[in-house]
Amino acid sequence: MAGRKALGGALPLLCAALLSGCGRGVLDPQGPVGEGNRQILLNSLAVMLVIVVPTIIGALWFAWWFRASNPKARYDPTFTYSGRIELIVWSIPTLTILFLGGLIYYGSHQLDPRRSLGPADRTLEVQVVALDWKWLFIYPDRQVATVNELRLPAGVPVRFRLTSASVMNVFFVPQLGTMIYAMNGMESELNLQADHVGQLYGQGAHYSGAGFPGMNFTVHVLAQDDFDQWATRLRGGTAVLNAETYAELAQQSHDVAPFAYSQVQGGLFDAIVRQVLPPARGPDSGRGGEPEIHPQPLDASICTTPVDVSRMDFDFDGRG
Amino acid sequence: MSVKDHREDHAPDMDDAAPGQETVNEREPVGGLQGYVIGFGFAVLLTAASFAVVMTDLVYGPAVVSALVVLAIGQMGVHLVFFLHLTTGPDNTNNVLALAFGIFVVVLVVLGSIWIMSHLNHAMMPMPGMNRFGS
Amino acid sequence: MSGAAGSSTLPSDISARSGEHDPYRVGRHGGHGHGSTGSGAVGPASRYVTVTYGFWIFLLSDIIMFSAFFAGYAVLSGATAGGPTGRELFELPRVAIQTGLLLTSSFTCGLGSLASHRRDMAWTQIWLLVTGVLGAAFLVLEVQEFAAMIDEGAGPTRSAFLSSFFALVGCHGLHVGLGLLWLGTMMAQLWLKGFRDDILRRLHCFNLFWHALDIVWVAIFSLVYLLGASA
Amino acid sequence: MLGKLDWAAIPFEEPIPLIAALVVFLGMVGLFAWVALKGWLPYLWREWITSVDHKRIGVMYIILAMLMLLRGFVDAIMMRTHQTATLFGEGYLPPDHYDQIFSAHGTIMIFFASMPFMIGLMNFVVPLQLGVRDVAFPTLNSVGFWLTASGALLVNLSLVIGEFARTGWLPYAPLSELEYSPGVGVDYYLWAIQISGVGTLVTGVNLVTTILKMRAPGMGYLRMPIFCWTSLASCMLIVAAFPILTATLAMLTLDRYLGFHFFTNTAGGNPMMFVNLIWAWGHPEVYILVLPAFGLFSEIFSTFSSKPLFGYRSMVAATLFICVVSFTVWLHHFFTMGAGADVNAAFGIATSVIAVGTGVKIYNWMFTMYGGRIRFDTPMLWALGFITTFTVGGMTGVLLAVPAADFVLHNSMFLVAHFHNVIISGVLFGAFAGYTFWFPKAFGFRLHEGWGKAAFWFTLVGFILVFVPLYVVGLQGMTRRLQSIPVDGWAPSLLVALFGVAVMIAGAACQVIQLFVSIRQRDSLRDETGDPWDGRSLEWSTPSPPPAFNFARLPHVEDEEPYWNIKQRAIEGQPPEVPESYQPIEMPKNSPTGFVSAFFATLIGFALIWHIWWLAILGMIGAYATFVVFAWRDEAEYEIPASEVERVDRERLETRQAWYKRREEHA
Ligand code: HEA
Ligand code: HEA
Ligand code: CUA
Ligand SMILES: [Cu+2]
Repeated sequence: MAGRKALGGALPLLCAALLSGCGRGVLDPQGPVGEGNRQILLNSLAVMLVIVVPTIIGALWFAWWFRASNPKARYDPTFTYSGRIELIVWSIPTLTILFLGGLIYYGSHQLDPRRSLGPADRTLEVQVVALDWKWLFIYPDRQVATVNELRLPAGVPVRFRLTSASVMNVFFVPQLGTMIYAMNGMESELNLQADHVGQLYGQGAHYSGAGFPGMNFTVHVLAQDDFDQWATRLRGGTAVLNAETYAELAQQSHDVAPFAYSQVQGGLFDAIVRQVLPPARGPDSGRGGEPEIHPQPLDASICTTPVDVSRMDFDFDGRG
Repeated sequence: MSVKDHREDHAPDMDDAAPGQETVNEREPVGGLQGYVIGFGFAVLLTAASFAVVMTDLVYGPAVVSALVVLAIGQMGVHLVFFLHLTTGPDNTNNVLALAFGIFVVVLVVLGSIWIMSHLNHAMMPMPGMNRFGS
Repeated sequence: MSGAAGSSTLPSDISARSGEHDPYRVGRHGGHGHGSTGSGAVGPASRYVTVTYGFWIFLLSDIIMFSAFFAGYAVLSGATAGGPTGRELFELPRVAIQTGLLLTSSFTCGLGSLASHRRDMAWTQIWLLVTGVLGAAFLVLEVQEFAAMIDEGAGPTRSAFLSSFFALVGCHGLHVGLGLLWLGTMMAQLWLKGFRDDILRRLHCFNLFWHALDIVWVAIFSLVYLLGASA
Repeated sequence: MLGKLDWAAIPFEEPIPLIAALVVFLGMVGLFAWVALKGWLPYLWREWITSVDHKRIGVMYIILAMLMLLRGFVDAIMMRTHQTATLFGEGYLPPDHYDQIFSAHGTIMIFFASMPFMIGLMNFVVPLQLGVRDVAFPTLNSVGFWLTASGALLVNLSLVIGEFARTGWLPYAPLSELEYSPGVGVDYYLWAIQISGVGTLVTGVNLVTTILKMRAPGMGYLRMPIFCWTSLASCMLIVAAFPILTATLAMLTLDRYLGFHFFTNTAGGNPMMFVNLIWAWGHPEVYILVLPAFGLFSEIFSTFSSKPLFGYRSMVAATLFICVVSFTVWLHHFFTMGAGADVNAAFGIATSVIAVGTGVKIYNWMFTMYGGRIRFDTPMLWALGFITTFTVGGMTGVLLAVPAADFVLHNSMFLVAHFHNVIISGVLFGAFAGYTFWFPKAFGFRLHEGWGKAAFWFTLVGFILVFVPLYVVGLQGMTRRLQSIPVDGWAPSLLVALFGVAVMIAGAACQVIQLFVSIRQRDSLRDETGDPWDGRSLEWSTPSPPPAFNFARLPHVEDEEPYWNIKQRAIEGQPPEVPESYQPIEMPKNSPTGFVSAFFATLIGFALIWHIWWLAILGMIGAYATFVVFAWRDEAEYEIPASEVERVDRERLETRQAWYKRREEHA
């Protein structure tokens, strides 16, 4: 009984929580991908609620009506099988799942992260590196980079190429929709678009170690002009991201405040993906002492393309 | 016989063969020594065939894989039938069912992993020709 | 063999003595075993069937474990990281000898089981010994192969391909090794205690184990060595 | 000499776990001293530790599970309070510690609370329901239990000596590789899970064999109680899935100990392979947990509705359907890794197909109640709480199975809410329902109803209050495993959840109080008939607690509900036949094998974690010696004389007769 009263008290609070939440999450998308996600989510939910709600009510009602103390309920212990009921009971969920199957099939094709959202020449490429414990965003066209802060032009399709310097992580801006894993030595692709100018919350969505909760960033969605201006202004600065500064950046650090690089060595991202720049190291020791074996450092000769890391531009025979 | 294990003392299980139990069904054509000899013969032949497929040029190159897979499956079958005495008789149903479930899981795990991983690798491995994950 | 109580071949005579003391048989309906296995009409199965069936289930799970290692190998076999490939490393003659050894040991293991059915202590021990020696020879060859590869710098730490190769083949080798330990223990026990029911059951389980290892080896030599050497 | 072990291994700078562990340790020493002073040690050794009786082992499994449940709950309370505290400041758990807590919570709850609880119930009930005297391999059963306990011991030891994994309950590579987790935390995880995994596998083999090969005469497959069916399915999944876990963790171990490159970033290793393999086990695992619960809820719905289970064959089919299909869905845990649209769609559809089998079960339970005469004792309350809330959790599961929706929900608190929603209502409620339902069978007296009902209501309400807000905050974009909260907008939900945890604490307290109260009032709660709930299957035909041999003679089974029909006939004035003579019964002898092998397993595990190689070798020699000693023994069984069997059975028949008389007069 005490429980029921508590429930009554909590409901308004819950509603309040829900309402205040609409402002930021995946139910308030700011781009076409997120809208697609939301629509599919709500459609599936609605279809299922249609059978789940009656099921719950039915279960409670049966239990209540057939209580032992109800003289009106007819006790019929021989009612243990009915071909008709079995047929219905197998077919209702089956039909629902058939419909959901359609949603699943088309949804996963339409919203495939690798599907581009516009013509290639109108698409902005952003390279994303998950580091311990911050995000690096490289804008290859502009040769600039930011840390823990992402700037995007509104209404422009963006093609993210993602990798990680060390452990796995997931790149996720809830209001833009679809997230994707970023992994060392690999490159994943994600196409998103932000429709309106504003600020969005972005984060790492896969636990990556002690500094993980600090791996969030603000997405500044700017008008195209503002974006261009920002990039041009940034080019005037002095901070350079090259193999050496990258090695420094890749050291573990917590709660890094946003900052930017005015110049980025060409091909840096590919060098990370191809492990020309070796994976970032983890901690030297943990409780229980230092490791007795060390994974072999990557032998440069393993690569079929020798690369001179000190040169300004990484040079690859054709991007993979 | 010093151990007291009276659970042994009972009439035979008519409908139940232990896995690998020999001479369960007296009408079974091969059993005992004969069965082992025949099985051994088959196994040697199939093994030899597998090695021959690889060490000679008799089989069209790209088809070597399928030849090997077929020969391996055949040989496993030989082992199951002649060494492990697995039959389809009713007394063996339970043993065969268990095996079928096992094979089902093995196939799912191996083929499923290959399918999933080939897609993941294809999607994410950079640099064709530079092998991190094969050519 | 139905009803052939007292016939001289085993396992019928493991299970063919009169049933007065058996607790699980109390109250059993005569023997009207209609239907197929385990329909349950006749009550709990004999100890012999129960034990070997349990072991059979264990073997299946062991094979599933191997399948995970196979999956690992299948996925990583191309990841040579610039190191040597299977084609460069695998020596088919050695593999052929290993296969011959293991296959023959499976055969002699079967002969041992036939001898035990005859309650023939000498031949049972001889065949088990031969099985063990063949198995040990197999292991020696495998250890030699591993040692040679590690010497050449093609050890398991060289590349993911080699890691998965060593783990898969090594896991099989480990099973063979444990099988030998088991075999030795059992031979000693058989020698000292004679053809006791529980020992006969274990002997039978060992047979299953050894044949199953042979089956796993078939997959290894075909899909790892032969395929690797031909690819 | 001591490998990596030195004083630095003890976390002096982290007082919370140290003090907690110290208290637990002192408590254990105190308990041990008390038991020793009372002179109960020989009794414990003889009757419990070396016991191979499936009922005793089942009870010990459940005691272990309850202790671990409390440990896991304490972790959960710390997580929820700390997370909420970070809304206002730093919180009280530094990342190193917080990250160990969620990893330990998940690991303990899954492997050392839920698994032992379910396995304990199966162990206790299945042979009784099958009408036989023990499981197929009694000594192995004891080994299985003690190995599980050994794993639990190692996990808890990590509190004080060293650290636990900081990788989540599934140690995704490369975070779990030596490069990124150089401490011993992951090693504790690996060896604890491997050791207890062997125990679980052994139990799975044991129960599959028991169910398929050892049933009372006449009990054909389609006469098996449904709980036996779901146990069979669950154990088949154990047998088929746990080896994959063993192999996967072995690969990670090779990486960490010998420098292999399965899942490393370098030298061609592929971390995605770890994710793939671990979920090939991990998904079946959740059905391993929930299938036995489905079975026992079926028994409860039918018993408390005084009706046979509706659509028994359909239920059997649905169980096997879930069992098989659960092996084809594992990719749904990594839709967002990028395998592409076709793979995602295939696995998404396969996943949602499981909803069909589960839905069939839900509807059959509903129609079991339809036309029934329902009694609302505590087990039935848990069952009703289950059927309503599980449906919601299942529905959100299907939502996650839609790849396009999972793209925004993966790793979010929505996911956390989903799986607690199904696990708590399915597995935890199932565990509590089974515990209340079969407690009188195990101990001869019932649990106190009032406290039980209070526990139910508090737990149910608290559960809703904790996890509904987590769904909400998940939709707001909050991700899991956050040691601090970066977004203020999430605060309201988290505060509600905190309040919910307080309600859940009240529920757990009621549960503990219930146990104490029931023990004190055991005389008035005594179950004299052995059949406190008017049951239907064979376990209720034995006295409570059942004698070591369960059945004086194995029952003849003629239909699906053997005991119910005996009762009906008896009430109609047709008394069950009384055997004229009894025969001596042979039962398996006690054996310390399980305890001793677990002792060596713990030694080996500890030695490997700390790289104390000589100790590991010593442990292995000990384990081999144990095996040989066990194999060498000449006497495997002892005999219970016919007179004793007769005495026990006559007593049982008399109380039954009296009860039938009373019923007859009522009717
Ligand atoms: C069986 C599984 C199980 C169970 C029962 C629970 C139960 C609970 N869990 Fe757990 N949880 C997991 C499995 C489980 N969890 C897993 C796998 C994870 C993921 C870990 C990871 O991230 O890697 C997780 C993670 C997880 C998180 C971390 C979320 C994040 O990532 O941020 C949180 C946070 O609040 C949480 C909370 C809770 C709470 C409040 C309960 C409560 O419902 C607990 C209630 C408990 C009780 C009510 C039991 C009380 C005990 C008794 C009644 C004993 C009776 C004893 C006697 C009678 C003597 N869980
Ligand atoms: C006991 C445990 C349990 C159970 C029973 C389930 C049941 C289900 N789970 Fe859950 N799941 C977990 C435990 C469980 N899960 C855990 C622990 C995780 C996370 C682990 C981690 O990441 O740490 C997880 C994660 C998880 C994911 C991964 C999400 C992600 O990581 O992004 C998915 C995705 O598909 C999923 C789906 C499902 C589905 C479809 C079911 C279905 O079986 C549900 C079926 C039931 C119903 C649908 C309700 C009843 C049906 C009807 C009333 C019929 C009509 C209804 C319909 C037709 C819809 N689960
Ligand atoms: Cu790797 Cu170039
Ligand atoms: Cu799953």
